[in-house]
Amino acid sequence: MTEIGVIPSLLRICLILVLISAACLLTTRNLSSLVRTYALQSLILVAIAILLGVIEQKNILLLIAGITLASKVIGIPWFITVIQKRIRIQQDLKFSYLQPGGALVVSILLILLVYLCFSRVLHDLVTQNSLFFLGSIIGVSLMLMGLIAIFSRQLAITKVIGYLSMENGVLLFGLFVTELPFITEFVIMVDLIILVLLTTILTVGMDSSIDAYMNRLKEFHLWSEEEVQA
Amino acid sequence: MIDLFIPAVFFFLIASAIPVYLTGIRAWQCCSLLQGLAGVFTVLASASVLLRYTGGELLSTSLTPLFPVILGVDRLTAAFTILLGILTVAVCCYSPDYISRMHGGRSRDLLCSLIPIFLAAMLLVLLSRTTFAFLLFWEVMAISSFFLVLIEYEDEKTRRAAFFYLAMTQLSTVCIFLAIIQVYLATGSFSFPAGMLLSTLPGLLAFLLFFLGIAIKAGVIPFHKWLPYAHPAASSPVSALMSGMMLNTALYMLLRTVTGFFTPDLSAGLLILAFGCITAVLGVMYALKEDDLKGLLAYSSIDNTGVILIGTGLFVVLTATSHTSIGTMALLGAVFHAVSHGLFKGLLFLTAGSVNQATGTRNIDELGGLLVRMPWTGGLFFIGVLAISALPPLNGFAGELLIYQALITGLMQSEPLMQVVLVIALSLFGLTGALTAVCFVKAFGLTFLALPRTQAAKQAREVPTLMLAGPAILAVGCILVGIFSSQILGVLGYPGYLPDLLLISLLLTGALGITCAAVYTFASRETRISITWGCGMQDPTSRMEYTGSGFTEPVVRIFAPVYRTRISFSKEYHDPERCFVRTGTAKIELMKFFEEYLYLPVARLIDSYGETVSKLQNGKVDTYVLYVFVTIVVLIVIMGWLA
Amino acid sequence: MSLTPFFAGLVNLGFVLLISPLFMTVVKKVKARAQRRAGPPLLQGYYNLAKLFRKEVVYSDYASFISRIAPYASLAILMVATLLVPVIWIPDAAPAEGNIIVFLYLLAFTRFLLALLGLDAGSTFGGMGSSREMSLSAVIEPTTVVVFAVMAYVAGTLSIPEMFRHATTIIPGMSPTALLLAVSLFILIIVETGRVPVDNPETHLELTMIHEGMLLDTSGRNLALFELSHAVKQTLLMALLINMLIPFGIIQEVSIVGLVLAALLFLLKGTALSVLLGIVESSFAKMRFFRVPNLFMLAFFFSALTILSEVMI
Amino acid sequence: MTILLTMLYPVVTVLILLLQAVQHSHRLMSLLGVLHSAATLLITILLVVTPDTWKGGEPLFMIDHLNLLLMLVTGLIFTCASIYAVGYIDGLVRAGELNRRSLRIFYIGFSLLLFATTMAYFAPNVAQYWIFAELTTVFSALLVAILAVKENIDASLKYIFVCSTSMLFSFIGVIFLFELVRQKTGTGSLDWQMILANASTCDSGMLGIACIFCFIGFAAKSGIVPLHTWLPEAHAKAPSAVSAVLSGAILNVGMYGIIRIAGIVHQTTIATQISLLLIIFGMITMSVACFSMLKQTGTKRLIAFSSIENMGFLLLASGIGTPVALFWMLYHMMGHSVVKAGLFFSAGIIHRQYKSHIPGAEDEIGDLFRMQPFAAAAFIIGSVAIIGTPLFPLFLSKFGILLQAGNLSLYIPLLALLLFALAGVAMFRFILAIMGRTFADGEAPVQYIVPMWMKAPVVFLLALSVLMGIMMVPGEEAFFSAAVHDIGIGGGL
Repeated sequence: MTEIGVIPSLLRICLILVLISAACLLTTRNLSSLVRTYALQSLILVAIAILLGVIEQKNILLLIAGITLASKVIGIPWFITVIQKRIRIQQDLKFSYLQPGGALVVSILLILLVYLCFSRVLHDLVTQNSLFFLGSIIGVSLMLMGLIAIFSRQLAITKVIGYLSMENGVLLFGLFVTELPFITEFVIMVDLIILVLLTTILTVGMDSSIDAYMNRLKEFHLWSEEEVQA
Repeated sequence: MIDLFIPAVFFFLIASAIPVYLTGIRAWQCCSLLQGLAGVFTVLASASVLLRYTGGELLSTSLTPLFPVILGVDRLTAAFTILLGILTVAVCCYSPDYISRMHGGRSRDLLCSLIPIFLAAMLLVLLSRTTFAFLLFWEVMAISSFFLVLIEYEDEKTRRAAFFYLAMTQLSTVCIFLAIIQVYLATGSFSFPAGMLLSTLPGLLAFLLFFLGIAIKAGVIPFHKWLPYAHPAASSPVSALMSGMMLNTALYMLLRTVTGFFTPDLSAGLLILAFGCITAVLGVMYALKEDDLKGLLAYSSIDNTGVILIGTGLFVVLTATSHTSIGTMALLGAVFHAVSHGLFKGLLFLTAGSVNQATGTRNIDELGGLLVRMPWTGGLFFIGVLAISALPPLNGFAGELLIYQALITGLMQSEPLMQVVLVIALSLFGLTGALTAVCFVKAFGLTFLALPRTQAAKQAREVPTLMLAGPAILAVGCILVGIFSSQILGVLGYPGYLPDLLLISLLLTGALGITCAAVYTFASRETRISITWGCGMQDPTSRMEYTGSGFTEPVVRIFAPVYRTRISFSKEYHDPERCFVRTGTAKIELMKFFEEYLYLPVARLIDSYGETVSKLQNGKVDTYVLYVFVTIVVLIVIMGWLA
Repeated sequence: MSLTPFFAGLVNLGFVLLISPLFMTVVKKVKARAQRRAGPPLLQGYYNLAKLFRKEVVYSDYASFISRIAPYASLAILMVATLLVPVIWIPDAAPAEGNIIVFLYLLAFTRFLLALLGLDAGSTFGGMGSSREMSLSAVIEPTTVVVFAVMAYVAGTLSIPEMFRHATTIIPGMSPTALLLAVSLFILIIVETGRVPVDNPETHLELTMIHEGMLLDTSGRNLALFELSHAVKQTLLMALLINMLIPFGIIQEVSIVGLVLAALLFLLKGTALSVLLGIVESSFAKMRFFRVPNLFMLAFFFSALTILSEVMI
Repeated sequence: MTILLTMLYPVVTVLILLLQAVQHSHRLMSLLGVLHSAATLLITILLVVTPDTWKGGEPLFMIDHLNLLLMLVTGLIFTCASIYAVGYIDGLVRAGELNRRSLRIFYIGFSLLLFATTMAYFAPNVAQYWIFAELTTVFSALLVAILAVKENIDASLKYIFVCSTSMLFSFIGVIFLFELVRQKTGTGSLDWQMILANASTCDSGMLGIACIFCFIGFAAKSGIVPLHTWLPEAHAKAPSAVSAVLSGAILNVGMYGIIRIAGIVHQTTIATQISLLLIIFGMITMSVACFSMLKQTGTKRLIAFSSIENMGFLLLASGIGTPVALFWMLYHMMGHSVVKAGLFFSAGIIHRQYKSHIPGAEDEIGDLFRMQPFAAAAFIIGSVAIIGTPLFPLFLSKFGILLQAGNLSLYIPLLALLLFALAGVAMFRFILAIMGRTFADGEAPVQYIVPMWMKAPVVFLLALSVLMGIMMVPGEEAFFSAAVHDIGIGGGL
């Protein structure tokens, strides 16, 4: 990979921006802003894809950028806003295990940890400061932050978005390994199916979140009194 | 003649298949018939092996390429298979009528089909010549006996007994499995090892694990607690087989480990001897306090296991200190006692089963006066009681006499330190013998003699003849084996070990004849029937008779530290100065030492672990994803640390 | 098989049956003398037996075959036991190799039958008698076994005739083993025959009678048989003590003169021992039932001490 | 000839999917399901019987002894499950638990699940395997949630979240593998054989990362302890035809991945550390599963935990890594799937009989032997088989594996045996508890007549397991050792 002064530094900026967007995902409470940050994150991803395509003159990367733009920046956010209107819930206030502040501290530590471990293991790659090494660290830490988002937020929708940001992490890592295009396509397609399945279950089965559904069910429970006391 | 074993096994399997399709008394009878045939085959085959000094390899197949299953027989196996054959014939005469009088619908067919499987498994355990085959049939025996105990599953006590039994057999299988792994690693093959040294670590480990596994199954004291629950819970033919034969298969394996697998080692011998003495004494003491007839018999099986262990331990100690001739006498004593124990214990359990069916209860304090109402069962029980209390002409005495002689001659010829050990063993052995006599005077006296204590005992009727034929076979076996014991040993190639009991029994009958004739001719012949002399009491009722606990109260009082009896009494007084007692209660309860201090704490510990671990699964999505997160972080750290 | 063992057995049996009631009455006479009363004539034992044999037997209405068979069986067993213990003449081929353990278990057999008889009548006293008898026998058993083991150890063999033959060869000096053996055997006789410190043979008081309790319901010829077997048992145990420690006079080769002489000598020694027994009975009070095991511990200590002394010294 | 066979399979699947989409009579849909799984089983048997045809290697499918073996088991379990489903789903619909609308979704999902599993096994490269493994998660989650009751949706959500998040991490592992092969041969490729060939020479650090990340995903798929939490809930709440398939076939997909990875790792220097890791995970899984079995009150949850325990034991065997251990590991996988499916079917019958009307409450089982003698007997025989008593296959494999474990150190067999004993005790503690309970004469539920469709597979599976336990078909042993050779361990017996 040849060193062209401005593009790699631009690339590094985009990677940092991705991490920032992941941090925002962890902290925002309002649902619509959550969806917007996710769309933003996908947009940065598209930018990275284009930059990489320019660096390595591989038009396949541009194709990937287009597909991600279509699906992740426009398609999925639109779909989620539609679902959100049906459920009519705006706020996701409750957190379990990790408050937003705690989540951020943990994610910083995680990034450091991932860097340390990967540098110990891939010591020869570090010296050439190859993009692959950088991509792997950012990708893995993005996934871990997505995982934190899943288990620290109680609303099912936020969990789904956490899952999608994890998926973005994989996509990011995939981009850096250029000869792997068609497989990432498959991955995108699989995740789209999962997303659709997930959200349909959500809208049919319950509206806001799993626990909310439980206690709503309890108030006007007809036949089993003892469950109401429990 | 040897190859009659394999058809016997097939007959067992066919017999077990019949009750699955047919049902009702017809099925049970022809199933028992086949079983009896298989038993006869086994007896013939093992007799031929015993007489011709030649064992031989029967059948060699392999379940999978790696695990050979070789069956073979030699004279030690033949001694135990002949016992198995006789017990099978006796049980199959006894069980059809017994099962038909039992309540419980289809479970009776299941019982009838499981008994032959249990017998076949035991036969194959005795015949197996590779460690894998032994473990395979050992587990089949364990599982089939578990289901046999579980036949009357409606009763809560049976279920708890079966569960306790399963837990202990699983533990025993773990020990035996580990021992076999150890042996495989040491020798590299599945055939029985020969002469492993106990000085090397694998040898010592293998021996200890074998001994532990067998101790659990044979009911050696610290591990015995399942036996007094499991054996009475099973139906009588099953408990006769379990007590008579299953304990012996475990002890057979101990004998094989001691004679074949390992070179005799002094410390191992002392270990076995110590366990034997403790089991013998404590076994009979716990038997004394039991009021349930079958519970009493179960504890006395533990006591007899202890006696056989003393014999085996003696053999190892004496051969280790190079007194091989006395050693073989001790070994003969152990084998002879094991076989005779199988006979008379089977007899006692079968007759106890008839008593249980005739009166509906097993509690000694609710029986009494059955000898007059059930003369045949009473007579057979009497022969069993004579045999188990080791009274001269019968087979119990021959076994114990061999062990006594080995102990005393060993005492004469060994060096001082060993003499102290042998004296202690001798005195404990004597104590066990006497306490067994007390226990079985109580068992026979209070169940069969004097006045019936309850209405049920009053209306007891004699059981049908077939239910007498089974125990009768065993009784005849006991008598013949006892009287011709020294001849049998002579024929087997060990003359002169036993005094000639045949001559003594002839003299006994002769003396009896002379006394009866003399008294008949010279003394008066009038007899008169009237009420018992009660120092002037008018009509003595059954409430004035001695009860079970009353009979053994002196022994319980003398050996109080062993029983840890807790005597508690409370008094309320009329007046503040506490002079006139208004009411009060006094209670003697025997504390179940092993259960409360060994088994329950362990069970509670495992339960609490189960509790904490199952909290892991608390049903919330977030926690599950948190587990995923934590594992991934840990793995990344490990990966980093690995490189 | 020459006739000597058969002939020796007959002589032995006849002699023991003849003299055993005598020893019983000697003991009664000595106790009476100690209480300054005349005491029964020496042949009182035989008169009692004769009277009882002529009386009718009364059975309880729910007694089983045990009550009918037990008396004959117990005497038969003891007659076989006498064959094992040569009293006056040790034949070269003993009838049943006189194994000491067989002898021990024959005694146990009689006790077993007696206990069952006690229970058979269904009376409280019979129950109490057999319960106490069996408990005491259970506690004394280890001691008896060790005493017999000591005898075997000293003589180097298990068969009783060989023991007596060995005893005749060594000079009966006052060696510690002989002394200790004598004391333990003496305690054994007291316990087995139910003498005072352990059990009171004469009384009919429920609390004190153990051996009598079991026989409470027997009468007529059954009671006679039991009395006779009780006497034979005592004689056999005394013979063990006598022939083990003071064996002179016992003959090895058969001759009429020798037999008569040996018989007289044994009669003398037996009476001396019975007198000693009587003196011991009258000088002790009956022990409380639950303190009797301590006495047995003493006997056990003596017998264990004999082995240690034999080994150490 | 194999090209014909392998092409035939996708065509058959598409045909059946179309037919099922258009059908609306329930009986026809279920028969089509049976037809589809029977066709798969038939094709696999044909392939097994004619080994020389597929030796040459295929463009679209990679066929070798290992995945044929697993396909055999999967085909068998799916056929039995679809036959069982004919009766079971009928009962569900009649009981009103499953509305007619979602019936079609169920059958299509069922066939798609079978198709995805087959493609996962025959996948020539890792990515394709990963994608189809991910698809099996999706379809089985759909089947779990089919009853549209709150707990089922809850369970399937947990299933999706736990599994797919971990599978994403294994995709990272796949990317690392791709990078590895690219460094070695210039053009990266993800074929199993290619990776296996180059594994010995490439940089061990990178391979370490790749394997650990892959292990995370596949461990979640096969219920290894820290990631097992979805398994008891999904199996307990799913209809028992589905939970039998889940336990019998889908867990093996995850274990197949782990075996392949273990084979690759075995060539390199870090094999000892990774196998130590596998053994530790295996031990933790077995202990957690056994101890939590002690406190179970639901039949299906108990059986689910016993699956986790057996998966832990398989992991332990793969950790040991000697050819004999792997031989018996494959044998254990087959035995376990067969017995577990039979166990789940009988538990399903018991569940149909004692379904409690309060949602979420355990079903109160009483008078078991009077009302459902067949199911009770099958359940007891199944549980006897699952804890590894002789005359059943699990005893042989338990014996074989623990003998090899003895070489490493005696503590492993000691702990494993104690845990197996504990599992046996827990299993029978549960059985004895339900055996004892009886209903007051009034409120015993109405007797559920078990249709023939549901009994046949149970009898067939238990008979097959006894047959497997007693003797081995002549060619079987050679086939197994060839499969072990394909994994890359080599050496055979």
